[in-house]
Amino acid sequence: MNVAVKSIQKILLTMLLALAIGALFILFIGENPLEAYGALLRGAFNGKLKIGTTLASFTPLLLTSCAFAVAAKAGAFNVGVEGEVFLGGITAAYIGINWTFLPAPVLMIVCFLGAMTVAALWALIPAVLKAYYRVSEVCVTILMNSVALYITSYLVSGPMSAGVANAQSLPVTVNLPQFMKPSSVNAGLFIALITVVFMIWVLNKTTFGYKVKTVGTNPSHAEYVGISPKKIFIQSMMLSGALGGMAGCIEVLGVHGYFLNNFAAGLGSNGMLASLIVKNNLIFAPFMSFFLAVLKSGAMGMQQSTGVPKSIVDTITAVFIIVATMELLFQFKDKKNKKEKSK
Amino acid sequence: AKEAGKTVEATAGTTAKAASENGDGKEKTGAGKRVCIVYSGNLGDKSYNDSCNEGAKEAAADYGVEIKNLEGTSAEEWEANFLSACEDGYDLVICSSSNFEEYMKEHCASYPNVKFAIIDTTVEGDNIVSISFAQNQGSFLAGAAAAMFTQKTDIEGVNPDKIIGWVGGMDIPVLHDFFTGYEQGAKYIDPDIKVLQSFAGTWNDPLKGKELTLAQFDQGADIVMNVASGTGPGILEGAKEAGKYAIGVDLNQDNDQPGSILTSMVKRVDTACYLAIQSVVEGTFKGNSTSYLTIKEEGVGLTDFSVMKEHLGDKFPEDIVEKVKELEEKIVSGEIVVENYTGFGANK
Amino acid sequence: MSEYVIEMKDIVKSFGNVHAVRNGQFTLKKGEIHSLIGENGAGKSTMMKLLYGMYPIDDGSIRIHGDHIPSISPKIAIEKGIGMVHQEFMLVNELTVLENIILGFEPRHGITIDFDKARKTVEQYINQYGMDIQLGKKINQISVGEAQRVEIIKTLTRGANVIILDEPTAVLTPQETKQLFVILQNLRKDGKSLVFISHKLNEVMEISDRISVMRQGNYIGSVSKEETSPAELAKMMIGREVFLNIEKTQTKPGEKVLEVKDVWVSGEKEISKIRGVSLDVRAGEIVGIAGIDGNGQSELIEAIAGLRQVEKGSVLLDGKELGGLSPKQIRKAGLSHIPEDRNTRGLNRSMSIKENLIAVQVGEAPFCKGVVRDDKETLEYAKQLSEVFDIRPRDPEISTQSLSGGNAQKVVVAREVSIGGKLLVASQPTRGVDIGAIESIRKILQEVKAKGMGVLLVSADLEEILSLSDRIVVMHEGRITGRLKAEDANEDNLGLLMMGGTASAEERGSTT
Amino acid sequence: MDLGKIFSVSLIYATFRSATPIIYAALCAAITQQADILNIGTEGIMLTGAFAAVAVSYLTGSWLLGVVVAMIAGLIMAMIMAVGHIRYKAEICAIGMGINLFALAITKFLLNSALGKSGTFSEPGIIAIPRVSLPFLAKVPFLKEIFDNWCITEWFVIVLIILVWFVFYKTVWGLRLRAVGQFPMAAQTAGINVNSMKYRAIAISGLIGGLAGAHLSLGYSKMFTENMTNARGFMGVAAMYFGGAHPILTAAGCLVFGLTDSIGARLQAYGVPSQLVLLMPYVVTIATLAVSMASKMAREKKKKSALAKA
Ligand SMILES: Nc1ncnc2c1ncn2[C@@H]1O[C@H](COP(=O)(O)OP(=O)(O)OP(=O)(O)O)[C@@H](O)[C@H]1O
Ligand SMILES: Nc1ncnc2c1ncn2[C@@H]1O[C@H](COP(=O)(O)OP(=O)(O)OP(=O)(O)O)[C@@H](O)[C@H]1O
Ligand SMILES: [Mg+2]
Ligand SMILES: [Mg+2]
Repeated sequence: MNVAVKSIQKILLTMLLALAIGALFILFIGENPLEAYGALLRGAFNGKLKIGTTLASFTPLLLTSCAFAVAAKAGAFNVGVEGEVFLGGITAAYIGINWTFLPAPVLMIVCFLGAMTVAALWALIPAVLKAYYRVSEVCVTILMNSVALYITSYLVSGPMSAGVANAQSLPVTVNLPQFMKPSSVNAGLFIALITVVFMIWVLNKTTFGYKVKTVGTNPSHAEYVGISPKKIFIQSMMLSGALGGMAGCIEVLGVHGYFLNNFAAGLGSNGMLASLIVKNNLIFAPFMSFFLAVLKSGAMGMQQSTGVPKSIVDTITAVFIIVATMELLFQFKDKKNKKEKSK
Repeated sequence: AKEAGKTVEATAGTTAKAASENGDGKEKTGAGKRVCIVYSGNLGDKSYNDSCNEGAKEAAADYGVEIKNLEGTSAEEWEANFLSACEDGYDLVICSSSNFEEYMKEHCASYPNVKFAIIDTTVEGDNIVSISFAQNQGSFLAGAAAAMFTQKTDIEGVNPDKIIGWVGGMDIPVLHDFFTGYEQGAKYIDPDIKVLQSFAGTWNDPLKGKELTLAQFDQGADIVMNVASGTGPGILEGAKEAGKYAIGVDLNQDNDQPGSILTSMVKRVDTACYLAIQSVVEGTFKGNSTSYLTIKEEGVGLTDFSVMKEHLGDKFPEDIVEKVKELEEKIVSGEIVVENYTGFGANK
Repeated sequence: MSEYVIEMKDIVKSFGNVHAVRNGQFTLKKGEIHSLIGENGAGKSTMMKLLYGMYPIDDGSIRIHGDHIPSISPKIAIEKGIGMVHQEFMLVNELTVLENIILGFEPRHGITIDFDKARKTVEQYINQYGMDIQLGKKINQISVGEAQRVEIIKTLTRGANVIILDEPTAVLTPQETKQLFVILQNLRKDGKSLVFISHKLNEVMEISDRISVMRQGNYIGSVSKEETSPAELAKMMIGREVFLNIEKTQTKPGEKVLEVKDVWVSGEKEISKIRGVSLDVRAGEIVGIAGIDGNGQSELIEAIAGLRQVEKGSVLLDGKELGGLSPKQIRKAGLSHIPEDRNTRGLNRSMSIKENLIAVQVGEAPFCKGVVRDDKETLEYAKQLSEVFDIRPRDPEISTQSLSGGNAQKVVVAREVSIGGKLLVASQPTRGVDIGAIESIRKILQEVKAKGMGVLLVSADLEEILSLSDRIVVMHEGRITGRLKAEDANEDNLGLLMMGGTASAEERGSTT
Repeated sequence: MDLGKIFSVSLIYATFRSATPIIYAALCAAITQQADILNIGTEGIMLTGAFAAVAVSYLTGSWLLGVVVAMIAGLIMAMIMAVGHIRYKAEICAIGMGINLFALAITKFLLNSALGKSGTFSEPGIIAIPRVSLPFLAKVPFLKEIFDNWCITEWFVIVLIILVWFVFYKTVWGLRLRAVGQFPMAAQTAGINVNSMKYRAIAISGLIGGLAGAHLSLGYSKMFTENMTNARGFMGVAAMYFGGAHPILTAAGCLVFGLTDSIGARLQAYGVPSQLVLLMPYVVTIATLAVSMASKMAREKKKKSALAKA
């Protein structure tokens, strides 16, 4: 059977199953599942604000899922995307606030470059430890996320504090234009989309992509044909970091307009989730990110407009995700095919 | 730089208690009014957010207004919830914490028909009322009480060291406003008192709070003030477990670990919330007004020590209660000026 | 009771679109050694894996001792007395030899392992068959030959009376093969039935009672040893005559392309550390390194290729010092390298033939424009190489995952000899490859030499060393124990040197 | 700064106390890791256990029952993961993260609906895991101070570390488990059912994860709070990597973290910016790991060197 039809079928059946399990929960607390699901859809898509909100939460996920996948292609399990988002964000904020001697368009570009550079350097640490000392990058990146959080938290409640009730920085002087107001979706969406398309192109069409794939699938072979696994591993971790940093920069310049303490909580892990569900396939990852963004804003919508408590909404979201991870419907099809063949 | 001499609303003088007395016997004038409260966290922290929710519930009971609570744990959710509340035609949107400050500045003007209230900070706007608290004053009393208590060596668990503790949640400016008052209060009683300060770095890890509290006890403190929202229950439990003492915050937490909590520094978030709803129901809502609830307005203060009194019996040091009363008066009269952390205070 | 211990009838097995076995027939009599031969990818391993229950069969029937077994798993197979020594050793590196042997059948002491009892049982078998095995070592510390014996002991301790050996000799030296054959003969004497898979027809002729031939998943026929000859078997296997003894082309050696001067290299094991080795290779000659596997040959090759650090001494390629150069720079300097392990080093099994063929030229013209890869050029080039080197199937787009051993090896060889370097290092170039492929790979090595490349050949197969090399050096425990001209070498004197025996003073290499 | 007050005897217990939940979590992760399964779901399993323990202890008044039910709850969560991963081919880390989200939501939901509370549940009716002092230690002056009044689950974690070590390296099951993790094909050819081993590993991991949760809510504290694990499960995974899934090295990693954490808790009082103190345990753990790996590599390199005297 056609692969595309098959995957669509899989997705639809997965959704149905998840919806059915979710419905049980909703019935259990005595609400109407249809109404709740209606609210979920409305929450994600009804009107400019909701669509905008969905797109706004889609934007960073696009980049963080891509960041995770890029590292995974080289064989790294980069849990540290979240920390990279934080550091990218704080750098963008620092530059955006202080380097006002630059003309706005240049400043904007410098913000991006700075954010990506700092985040890439941050990712360099676990990469080097792994490549040269075989220190597990999973361990180091989990720990480094907390470090990144505390560093940024220190900066915005200390040296970079805006002096208001919250731990946040002064506003940046350049902003990515927002559209679909009042939601905070902004030009970052397009930057992210273009970046992801570019990354797909890089990994599939360029020499670098070939090298990454080689290192990720067989480092020993890579070394033998003259591709340095260490170098490529480090480069893709840094690339991954840069993508995370870019997400942070977009959040600061596009969404908040300043650095807000702990703003990236969950952005890294959700991106990682999106990427993992599709087994780090860069082409599917954006769709999964979108699905997660829809779930997220739909869940908020459900809370906003029905009596379904947030815990139920979150439970249903989790069930959706668990079901989505399973490839069972694929398997089901394969088995059936085989049976038909052997007959 | 804000202009000085801003009006401190007199209406704030009414406390929630007084207000609810007024409310009694009234018909539900607020029926049909819809109020949305957006939280920067979840309900159930037994502290700040719950206090706010309590005020809302009281108002709902008194006026029959419809309340919608929107919880959110990330900045993204806060903004989305806030905007959704703006759009969904509520009469009043209450932003429960300073986390909403920027969103209000950005969006409130676009919704001239919606009334907004923000608690714990000040935002200007024709359709906004702001209510904040002199947490430094309340903390001053708590610090004074703690400083006296730590020297009552006849009470079990109290050591002769002149050391008291303070554990906060996240290290953010508003918490430093608490600490400033707390330290000042302690030193006022005895300049030799040493105040230990720790931050858990999180609002919702009671175990971390407990660990920090136990560490402060190890270092000689015997009473620790909790300013940590969801991290707080751990602080209180730590006191109980170590056989030492704690001071609660926001809500009256004296009964959470009875016998281990000297008093609670109550911050009447419930009053603030109640007042905001009341003003909308009664039509007294006046945009661009700021209320700064101090001891005078009973916006902050200590609980009446009754739980502790019951627990300690004869050993209960009555002088603390008296001293606290005295200090209260001195603060109200202006004899004692409690310092603020930069960026806080009535004229902020 | 049937006369056969094993009967496999009308077996069919496919993996996706690959029809590994179309019409498989196999029978095994009690107490016989039955060889199964065929080209790479003929389906030999698959047949035996099916018997061992590693995958379910699509169709056909399997009888063991006359009983029809409807569905079989390794556990059932083991219970029925079947043991299998797999082509790739099924040994867990991080565990000790003893732990590997008892895995799955551990003698117990409550919930703990009764290591004493285990050791006793295993030692009993070791003594019975006179094998040399150190039970306490970890797998990554023992030689391939020893690992092979561990695998055999493993089947014996589990009470196997049918033992399948899938290409057991591919990695062994002649001496080790001889030892193995003694063991196999002993096993047969004890009434065990053996299945022997090999690509070496002389071995097959030496050891078997009966021989079955497969081709492209089909059963071709069975013959008894007395009634056949290597030539006939080869013909049955590939349908034509094969000539393995290639006429050596005589060329005049030119300049030194490789000089290894007193090189010291770290090793995985004590005996594989290279301690002061010197040798050189001239353009237009083949220098063979003979030696028992694991005596430092791999380390030496890796050091030359820049994959392992040279701790002392120097390596010059075409006069250029290689010390401190990266593998890529060394390749640029003129190195071609056929590695001993095609599966992890030589190929990237998750990529296509096409991609593997240009693996060392990624990022070089004409396979890319700027940073972008040029798919068209790559495909053109790959098609051409597939044609020249007879890589089957002929479609360069398919994954190397499903290639048979011989064709996989041809991909490596094709890539390495087509980049036109100055020196070709060929490590075990025909290991585990069928005779058709052996023939063509050996021919290619001769051609390469004729074109003026220097070739450094490492092989555990003495016959290969003798038939290809112009000069031979022998390695033992990381040192060179002898240097011989091809004319002076024979299996006997080489074998002696390989075991560490001393050669006469003139033959011995000086280290400076 | 008063060093005596920081490095006091109580620091030892504090270190151990704050490391214990992470040790439990790390053991939970180590068991599946030996079968080559990365248990990212540790966090969720633990959280479920924490909730179940408190709920059952409160409702029945028995801490033991609470612990048992917590372990069963952990088991259930783990089995969802196992079936999803083995039977339905879910990416193990993806479904693990799904489990974490699910645990977070479902415990909150049950807290609201079954116990009628939100946020924190800390009723006096919760019966905590008892604390005991070992009588023979009570006589030794220095040890007495350290080992005074430990929670049963704190004692037990020591037993568990040794037990897990024993199971991994001394038992039949452990041998098979490691074989499955290191070379599944070899295990299969040895007649071992690889999938059933994986199921069992995940199941046991679930039991330990549940116990980890029970310790958190009934031993370390006496309450349940939403998300009370607060990334301790992830820390456990990190510690498991720190020790290469070896129970003793893993526990050592946890103790390094616990020690710096406890020193930090004492240092904060001296006006060091809180964030800098809070990030210290993470940095120290990374540094320790990096140094130990680097020296291990140096040793290996020396061992392999041809220049070394044999
Ligand atoms: N697990 C598998 N998945 C896909 N294809 C397979 C698998 N196992 C074997 N094949 C394919 O089946 C065919 C037969 O393989 P098999 O291993 O039986 O050959 P063989 O006769 O043992 O060859 P060799 O002499 O190289 O060992 C080959 O084309 C091989 O690529
Ligand atoms: N599980 C599998 N999935 C896909 N392909 C497989 C699988 N197992 C084996 N193959 C492929 O089938 C082929 C035959 O397998 P086999 O183990 O007999 O190796 P081979 O062809 O004899 O190669 P070699 O002689 O180099 O070991 C190999 O090319 C191998 O890559
Ligand atoms: Mg084979
Ligand atoms: Mg083969």
